[in-house]
Amino acid sequence: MSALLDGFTVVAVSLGALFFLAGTLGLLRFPDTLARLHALSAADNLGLGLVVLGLLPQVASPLGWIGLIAVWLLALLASGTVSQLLAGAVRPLDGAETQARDNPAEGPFS
Amino acid sequence: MNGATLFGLCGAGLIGLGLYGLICHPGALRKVLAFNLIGSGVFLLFGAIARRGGGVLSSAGTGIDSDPVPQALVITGLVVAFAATAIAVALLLRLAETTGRTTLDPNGSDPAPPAGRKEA
Amino acid sequence: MTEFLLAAAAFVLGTVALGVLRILRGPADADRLLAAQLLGTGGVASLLLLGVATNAAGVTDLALLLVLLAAFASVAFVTGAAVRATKAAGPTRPSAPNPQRGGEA
Amino acid sequence: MTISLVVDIGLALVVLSLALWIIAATTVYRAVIGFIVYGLLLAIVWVRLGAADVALTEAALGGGLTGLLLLGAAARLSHHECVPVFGRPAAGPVVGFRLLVGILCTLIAAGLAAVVLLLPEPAPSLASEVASNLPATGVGNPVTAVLLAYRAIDTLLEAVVLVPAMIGVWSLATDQGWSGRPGFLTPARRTSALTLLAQVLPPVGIVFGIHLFWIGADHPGGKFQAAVVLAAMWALVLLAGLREPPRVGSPPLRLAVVVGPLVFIGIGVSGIWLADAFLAYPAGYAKPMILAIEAVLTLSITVALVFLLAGPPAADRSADGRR
Repeated sequence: MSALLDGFTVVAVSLGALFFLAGTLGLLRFPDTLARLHALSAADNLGLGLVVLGLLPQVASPLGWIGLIAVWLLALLASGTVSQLLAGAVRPLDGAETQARDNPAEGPFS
Repeated sequence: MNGATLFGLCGAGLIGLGLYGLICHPGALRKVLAFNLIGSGVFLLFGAIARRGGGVLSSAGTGIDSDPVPQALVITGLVVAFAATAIAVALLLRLAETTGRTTLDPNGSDPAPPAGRKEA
Repeated sequence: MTEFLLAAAAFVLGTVALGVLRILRGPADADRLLAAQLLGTGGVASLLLLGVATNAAGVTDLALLLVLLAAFASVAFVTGAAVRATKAAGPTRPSAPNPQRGGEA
Repeated sequence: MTISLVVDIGLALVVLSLALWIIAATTVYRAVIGFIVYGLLLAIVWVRLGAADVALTEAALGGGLTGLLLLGAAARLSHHECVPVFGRPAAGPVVGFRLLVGILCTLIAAGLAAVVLLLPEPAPSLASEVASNLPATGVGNPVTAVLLAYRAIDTLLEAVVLVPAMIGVWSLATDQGWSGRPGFLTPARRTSALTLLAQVLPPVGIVFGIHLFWIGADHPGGKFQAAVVLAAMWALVLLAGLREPPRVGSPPLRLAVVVGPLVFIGIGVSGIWLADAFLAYPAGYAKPMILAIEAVLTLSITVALVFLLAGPPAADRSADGRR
């Protein structure tokens, strides 16, 4: 059983590491910012996800599992937001600069 | 060569680099950055010393990896460094707002004076 | 197992460290920020690997802290881009009609 | 063991090259982006040095709050920008002077490196004293014990230093600006992604901050790390434009800033009678008193950090657009 779990760890962590490699290659080789953004998202979501998945069998306590999974979920949230924000910040450079005014309307909380 | 020595050397290098930037950079915000580099270099020296001090003990089985006294000093130092950085940034922005300069050299020309300043 | 996890950590760290080249090369500041973001995620991954491999204390909390703050650089970047855009938009420095400005010594 | 040494060497090299980039980058904006990554890697270095408490603080401050502060400042200064340091002699000191400085800095670095290499061999350490007195404090994390029991006076000064720093930042306000709100954390244009992040992340962050505070007694963590997380969440809400920056005149917030140091000093002074010295805890009450101090300090540090990040009060730039 333990050998099986170890094998699972090896496979998942290796796959995750491959995604980091792919992400870095994409970041270095892709031609423009938006394409690089795509490469980054893949590394962020899949690379870290697979590493976390692979580490789960190596951690004994349920609290450790919760922590690891929370790391991945938060990384997903951050990665998604960052992609949106950066894509939005990159696009105005192509033309539509006009909406880059700060227009803080009242928030839904207030 | 172990990790503590290695990072101690790294800290020494950081102090040298930061000192160079602090002295040679005309831009005040760059000086703030360089100052932070020096700070982290000093902290790393503390870290290396703490690690060595803990290394003696971890064999004795106290469960402490690293001497906690330097660690506590570093944490305090990080807070103070942040407070100093915040003040420096606020001062600098006020300087730029009032005089249009971002350097500390009183007769040095700002490389790109904002338009319309000269006539004012 | 420990050896494998350490090797994986070294591999991931080495890979994303290559991304530093993108920080150096740019060309746009957004590209540099992308590289920073990748280094952040890769750093978290290798941190988790190192932590599980060496049983270091507090590593999961540190990883949580890092991913919690991961988006902040980009948020600050976008905010800064908006500030820069508004500053660049006006003819002079349009930031404020500040009467004290006139009193430049 | 060799492979972990490889990791360490790689880390040290990346940290040093990033430091070089921070000094050599052509614009301050690029240097700041380098600094954010640098802070993150330094946190991993601290883990490798066995100092998880420092790692948490460094990650929260170095990459987090300092990065936020500096990126904002760089954006505000970008229209008068700036100045390469290597190569172009037009800006800054002349080449010969730089060469001299470079040589001197190399000498200083080499001297420090020699000190590191020649450190005395049974390394001096207070770790055994800390460990043997740990049961008396009731807390399990030796770093917390040092911060709040053995060297509490340092921590008191650390908590107090944020208050004058905050006052120093406020005192940079213009006369017109004094009645306004702090202006550094201005929102970007509102995007749904940023709004979502600022609504989803703070609840998680607050829970995590409380977690860090609570486990700080026995594990890596503590009041300061918790306060940084809470302050970062507040700053995120401000940056997303969901809330206005707090007014510097607000009495509850001013009270919140000073209550931590006041309680700390109060407990410290009471130690003169209850125990036998300033900042001494009566036997058996060390842990509850440390927890009480940490709780109020967390509140005070959080508010003070947000005020430090938010900058001096300024006249409302877009008063018409804002209200």
